[in-house]
Amino acid sequence: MILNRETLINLVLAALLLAVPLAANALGQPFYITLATRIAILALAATGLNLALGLGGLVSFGHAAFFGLGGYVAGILAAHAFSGDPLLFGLSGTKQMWVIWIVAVVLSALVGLAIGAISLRTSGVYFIMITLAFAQMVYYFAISWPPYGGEDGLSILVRNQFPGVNTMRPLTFFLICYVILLLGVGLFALIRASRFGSALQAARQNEVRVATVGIEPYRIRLTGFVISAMITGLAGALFADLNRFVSPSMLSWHMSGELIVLIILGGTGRLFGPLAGAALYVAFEYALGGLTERWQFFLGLILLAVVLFARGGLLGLLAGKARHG
Amino acid sequence: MVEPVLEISNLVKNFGALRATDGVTLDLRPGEIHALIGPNGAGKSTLIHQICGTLRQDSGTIRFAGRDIGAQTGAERARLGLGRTFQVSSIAPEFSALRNVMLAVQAKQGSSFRFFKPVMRDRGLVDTAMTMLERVGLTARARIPAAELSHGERRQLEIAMALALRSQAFLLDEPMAGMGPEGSKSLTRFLDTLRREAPILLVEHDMDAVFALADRISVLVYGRIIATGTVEEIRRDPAVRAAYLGDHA
Amino acid sequence: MTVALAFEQLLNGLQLGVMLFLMAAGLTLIFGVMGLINLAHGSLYMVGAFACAAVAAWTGSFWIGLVASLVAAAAAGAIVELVVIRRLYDRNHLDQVLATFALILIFSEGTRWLFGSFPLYLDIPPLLQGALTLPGGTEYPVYRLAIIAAGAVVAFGLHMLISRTRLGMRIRAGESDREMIGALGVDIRTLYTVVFALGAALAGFAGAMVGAIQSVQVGMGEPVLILAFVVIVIGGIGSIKGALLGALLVGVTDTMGRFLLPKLMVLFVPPAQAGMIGAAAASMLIYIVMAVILAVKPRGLFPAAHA
Amino acid sequence: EPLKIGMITTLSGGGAGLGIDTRDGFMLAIKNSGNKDITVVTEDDAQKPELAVQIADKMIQSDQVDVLTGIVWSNLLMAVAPGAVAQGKFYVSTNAAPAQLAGVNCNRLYFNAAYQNDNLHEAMGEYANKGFKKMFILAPNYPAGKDSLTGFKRYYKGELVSEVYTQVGQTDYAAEIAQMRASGADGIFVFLPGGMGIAFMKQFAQSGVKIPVMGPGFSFSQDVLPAIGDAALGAKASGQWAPDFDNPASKKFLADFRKEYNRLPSIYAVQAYDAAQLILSAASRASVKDADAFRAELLKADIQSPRGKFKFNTNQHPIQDIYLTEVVKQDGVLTNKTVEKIFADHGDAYAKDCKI
Amino acid sequence: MLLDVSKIEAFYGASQALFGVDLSVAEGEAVALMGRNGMGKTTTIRAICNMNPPRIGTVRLGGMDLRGKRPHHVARLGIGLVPEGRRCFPNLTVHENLVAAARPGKWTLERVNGLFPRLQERHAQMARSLSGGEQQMLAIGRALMTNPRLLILDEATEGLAPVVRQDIWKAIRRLKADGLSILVVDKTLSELLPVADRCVILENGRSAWSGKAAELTTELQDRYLGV
Ligand SMILES: Nc1ncnc2c1ncn2[C@@H]1O[C@H](COP(=O)(O)OP(=O)(O)OP(=O)(O)O)[C@@H](O)[C@H]1O
Ligand SMILES: Nc1ncnc2c1ncn2[C@@H]1O[C@H](COP(=O)(O)OP(=O)(O)OP(=O)(O)O)[C@@H](O)[C@H]1O
Ligand SMILES: [Mg+2]
Ligand SMILES: [Mg+2]
Repeated sequence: MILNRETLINLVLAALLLAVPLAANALGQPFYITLATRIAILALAATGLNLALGLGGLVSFGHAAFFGLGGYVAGILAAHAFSGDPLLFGLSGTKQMWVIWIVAVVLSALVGLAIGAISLRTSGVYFIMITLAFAQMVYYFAISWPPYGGEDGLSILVRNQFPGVNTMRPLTFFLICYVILLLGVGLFALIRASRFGSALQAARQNEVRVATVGIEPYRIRLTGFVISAMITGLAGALFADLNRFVSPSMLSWHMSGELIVLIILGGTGRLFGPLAGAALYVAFEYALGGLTERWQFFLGLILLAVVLFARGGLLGLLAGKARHG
Repeated sequence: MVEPVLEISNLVKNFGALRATDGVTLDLRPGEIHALIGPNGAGKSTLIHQICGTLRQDSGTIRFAGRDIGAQTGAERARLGLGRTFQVSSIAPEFSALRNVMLAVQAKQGSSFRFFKPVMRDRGLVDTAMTMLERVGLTARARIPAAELSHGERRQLEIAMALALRSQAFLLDEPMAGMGPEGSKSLTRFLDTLRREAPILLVEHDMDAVFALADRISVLVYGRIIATGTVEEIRRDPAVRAAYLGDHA
Repeated sequence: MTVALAFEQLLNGLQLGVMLFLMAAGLTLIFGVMGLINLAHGSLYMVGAFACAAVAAWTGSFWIGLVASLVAAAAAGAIVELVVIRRLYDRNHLDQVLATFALILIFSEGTRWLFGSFPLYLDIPPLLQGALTLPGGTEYPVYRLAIIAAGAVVAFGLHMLISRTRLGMRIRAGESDREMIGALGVDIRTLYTVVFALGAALAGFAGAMVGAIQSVQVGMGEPVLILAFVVIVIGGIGSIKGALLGALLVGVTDTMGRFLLPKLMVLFVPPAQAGMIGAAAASMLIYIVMAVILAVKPRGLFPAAHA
Repeated sequence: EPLKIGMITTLSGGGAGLGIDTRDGFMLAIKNSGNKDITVVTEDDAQKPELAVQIADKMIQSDQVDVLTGIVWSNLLMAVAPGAVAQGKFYVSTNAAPAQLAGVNCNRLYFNAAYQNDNLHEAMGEYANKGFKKMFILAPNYPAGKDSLTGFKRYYKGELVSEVYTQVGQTDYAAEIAQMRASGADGIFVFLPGGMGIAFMKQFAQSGVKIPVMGPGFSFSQDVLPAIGDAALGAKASGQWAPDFDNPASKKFLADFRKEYNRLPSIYAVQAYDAAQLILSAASRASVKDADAFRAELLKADIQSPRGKFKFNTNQHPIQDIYLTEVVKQDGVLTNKTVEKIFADHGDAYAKDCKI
Repeated sequence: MLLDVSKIEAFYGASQALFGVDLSVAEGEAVALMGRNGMGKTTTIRAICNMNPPRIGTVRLGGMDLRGKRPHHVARLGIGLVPEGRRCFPNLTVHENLVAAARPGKWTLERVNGLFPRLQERHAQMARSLSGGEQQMLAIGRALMTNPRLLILDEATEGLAPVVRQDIWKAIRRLKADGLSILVVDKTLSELLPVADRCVILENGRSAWSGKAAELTTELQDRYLGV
């Protein structure tokens, strides 16, 4: 296969994301590992959303619900494991990441199924708003529900464990996140090229056409939405472990908005769009935040410049228009 | 008499006070091209929409391939073998012509819930789609995004998609519209061969094509069929001349 | 609980509804009719409030401040349209999301840069101070009645503008096919700048009016943004009537929810928790209502005939 | 001996006023000390917990700070403090003081220089016992709001006619005000921080309801008073400090602050000023590298606080006097006047749970 | 010459669609623009209206160079466009579609309604729900309401019933007799040729032939149009 430009850029991005923490580790600058981990996790969350939004055209303004759900799964299971109090049905909490991941993914799928089943009756802006409505319900619930900290959130005192490694080491945890990100992106790539992906993308472009060839757009979209929720939920669990803390702000509409922004910034529907977007956003947030207290002003200007002058986001700028074979 | 493939009886559709189809009864027999003509706004497209399930009829029945499909969704009817084209082309604009057709092929071949195998590496899918494009003469344009196709080419693409569904019946809503004289002629020839595959309900204002192709013609005026008959009968029918043909005959 | 109190709460709900409509009015124009996703609506609202507060403090007159709020917001709107939005009409909706998200950051920090980090003082004008005794004996603040009046006037004016004037037709036509309306000889570019500025001015007007009874501070536009979208979407995009009714529904639901749900919860849980649980339910209520409405009527309560 | 302090506070968005007063009060003390060994790095958390965590990580791992401080909000503090102390850093809180960190989850490296969240509400509860038979109490529906009403109820002995929780970020209070009017209460206690309080007070003033309003000090502090305007006149509040305090430290602080920043300081500035004084005093006598020694010096609280008396409880939270203040207008400027002392040497209810 | 197009070249993004088109329409003249599918007829029209401004070459209307003028300006100079695919405003009623961009002149609502009584019957209906033919009538009526000097019809009879087409051709003849200049694209030669004074044929984005309608022999038709 010939390397086209986008593939090349993608490889460079993936390599960079790996190289920076390795270098930081060697130089004894663990903070940059943390930063890279954050990028990887946000990119994973956005990759999930990208499946719904980029491929399916389902602009979910409520993906923070899944992100936060994943986060709370990690937080709550860990808290119960710590305190020893049993959870529902006498089950106990756990500090094993992989168990947490499975629970987060399954719960996200279920919640995604419920939200999607109702939301997908609407379309366009109505869809944006109904997904927002669901996320807001979860948000307000979390804020005012005392057992798990309400607005104060929930601390995970010690990062959850993964068999055979020490997750408290920043580099180890980064590598876990990095591998999961690559798996997520790989899944995205497979799905995009598959029959299901074709149908999903076609449903975005022309719903009537899809129905006319005999494919139910609703089912395709619902499936896409659920898969998307699962990936974002998993990212949420990782995010909680990164911060060792989970709070309703993971569920807020700002978070949903930020995920959307990451995608557009990187390039909607592009394989590595979320990663490019997350890297750019986090890097600017970090760099500007250190420079000036007016950093949000300049962040705004930069985002604006990207929309106005880089059509199709960062990848659009670097790799040109997306092709659909 | 052979069993009709498609049988519509007493189909009624109201838009508020407007009765767009007013008790239409019509059938489509194997191997035939049944033309449906009528003035603008007579309800032809509305009728097609109801048959395909894009619109739900208020009353009346639609039988297709021996069963009542009046309650099924559009997608289900398509899977049963109703292939259609739209009066205004309806395609997935970002996909290439090829992937548009592949979408139809994959729908025909079975489930769209396959998540891992890349479609472009699926020879069966690609080759079948290419065959369809070849049949409508779009081979050279296969890799062009559908948005960049000219008007006429999009119409051909739609037909290729209907073909790919291996439909039991074709419902074509003004396929000639926007085709140049040459295009119309070749499409006419093409439809003439297509009828061997499945019967066609043809809505068309291009009378040259209709007269050349139709086995039977029904004339819809204000939501009602006012006449059904052979080309000659219809050409001679004074009511049809007044309502529709004018001095074209 | 007395009947009089329940009645007063209903009135409060309606009043909140009209206030929400006023806050959503500019967005109805920009988003509902022009079809532009403008996340910076809340920022324009904030600009109006700040302009009013600053000018009122400087001149001592709320009314001059109010005029200033219109001018400042309209100017901000026009600049935003000319510099940013204009380039995005033929783009994906998502680009509008990103651009206007960026504008929120710029506006918020820009405002803080200009006015500092502390909330500003803005009081209602002496003319509208005090309370009025309504039939039935309830006292009701005059200013709130003034907001109701302003909301009603804006609703009526917008409705006429959109559905009865050629300008309205052209805006709607531009929404569905900008190129075509241009090809028919309408200078849609300038028209859209003007309409955007008008929408911005309405946002600014609401900011000044409502700001006088709230806190004039950076970030004040954010809750407004979400509520305004909720209101418009519940009502049905593109319809002024829908937006108004949507706003009233949200206002009454929210007020009555806040008022009644804690009382209702007492029946099920100990009173100490009833307040909290009731309040939690109340804060979720409008979103629940919205989700139910959209699930049943996917295009809102009153889908605009022309949307 | 060099000492590096990381200040994470809110410098942008709606809550920026609090963060700016925090920073300014803190830096004033640093500047006054003339201590050149101390460096302070400041960053904006934009009031987002995740961002605060990121900055804390950066300050600890990259900037190698020794002490963290500055967070205004409880939920951000809960995100940052446990992790920071787990990594062996001191945290000195300038404001936020959630119950958890005062009680079971207290930590040797965590100090609070402000108060415990409940303190001011407790004081109002105590004050309300005198002359208010029926109280209407109200707070937003989130942990700080619940703590507030819990604190109030801990001391208030009269009848509660109503206990209302509002939505976080609510801007319209017509419904609640109507309930107040109808409740028959003779006093109202509200805890509505920031913009919520401003909106409430303005709307309350217009409603024509004449029941006296009281609240915790920061509801009528200098950052919000100008925005509320005359609607705040007469409101009673509780505080550990008011600008009219008649002690040399307070006078100096007030004069220095006004000279430096040309405005009146709020309570946040005082708290941060004291936090800085505490760190300075400890740093002048012990090395921060020797955590035990540094901690011991901090615990001595050997500073001249504008608040007057100030010492640490066993849970490393303040024991201090709490006063009743009233909003008055002086020379055309709204400010708080001290009325009386409510509590002397007041600690908090959670210290007993703290096992250090 | 009312309209004078010389050597224009136009692009869609990077891909060139016109490679040098020459065309002119005199005052009161009806010119047919012809060519197979995809040869550039629509693109030429878009270029004239500056909806897709030519990168090279000039377009003059009544002697005025249209370079750099925005489409609405071009329209106000007197071009009325009936675009390919109708493009009625779906969210406006029939009546609103007609009056939204109307400019004063001979053509009034009454006259248009007289020309297409069907539109009068449907005046309060949303254009989205009109039948295809009704939309076509609406698009023509809408262009006429701007009272143009030059009417451009891109496949204006597509999808119309024979009786209506005859009406429309009749109307076009009448418009021409009124002195209106017309540039028309249509595929039905039998109807087009009697109306057209001159024909211009495009092939692969170039003007390949132009001349009097009568000179368009069957060989030429076969060569360029595939009839
Ligand atoms: N959704 C709708 N609401 C109201 N009226 C409608 C709707 N859809 C169609 N109509 C009306 O129903 C009538 C029939 O429309 P239809 O599109 O079926 O006509 P048609 O026979 O296909 O005409 P044409 O040949 O011009 O395409 C028209 O008068 C049209 O205006
Ligand atoms: N939006 C577009 N983007 C890219 N290429 C385009 C676009 N529209 C048209 N083209 C190309 O430009 C060429 C000329 O197209 P045009 O639409 O002008 O042809 P036409 O003569 O009007 O054809 P028809 O008779 O089918 O309408 C075609 O090759 C077409 O593929
Ligand atoms: Mg039709
Ligand atoms: Mg064309």
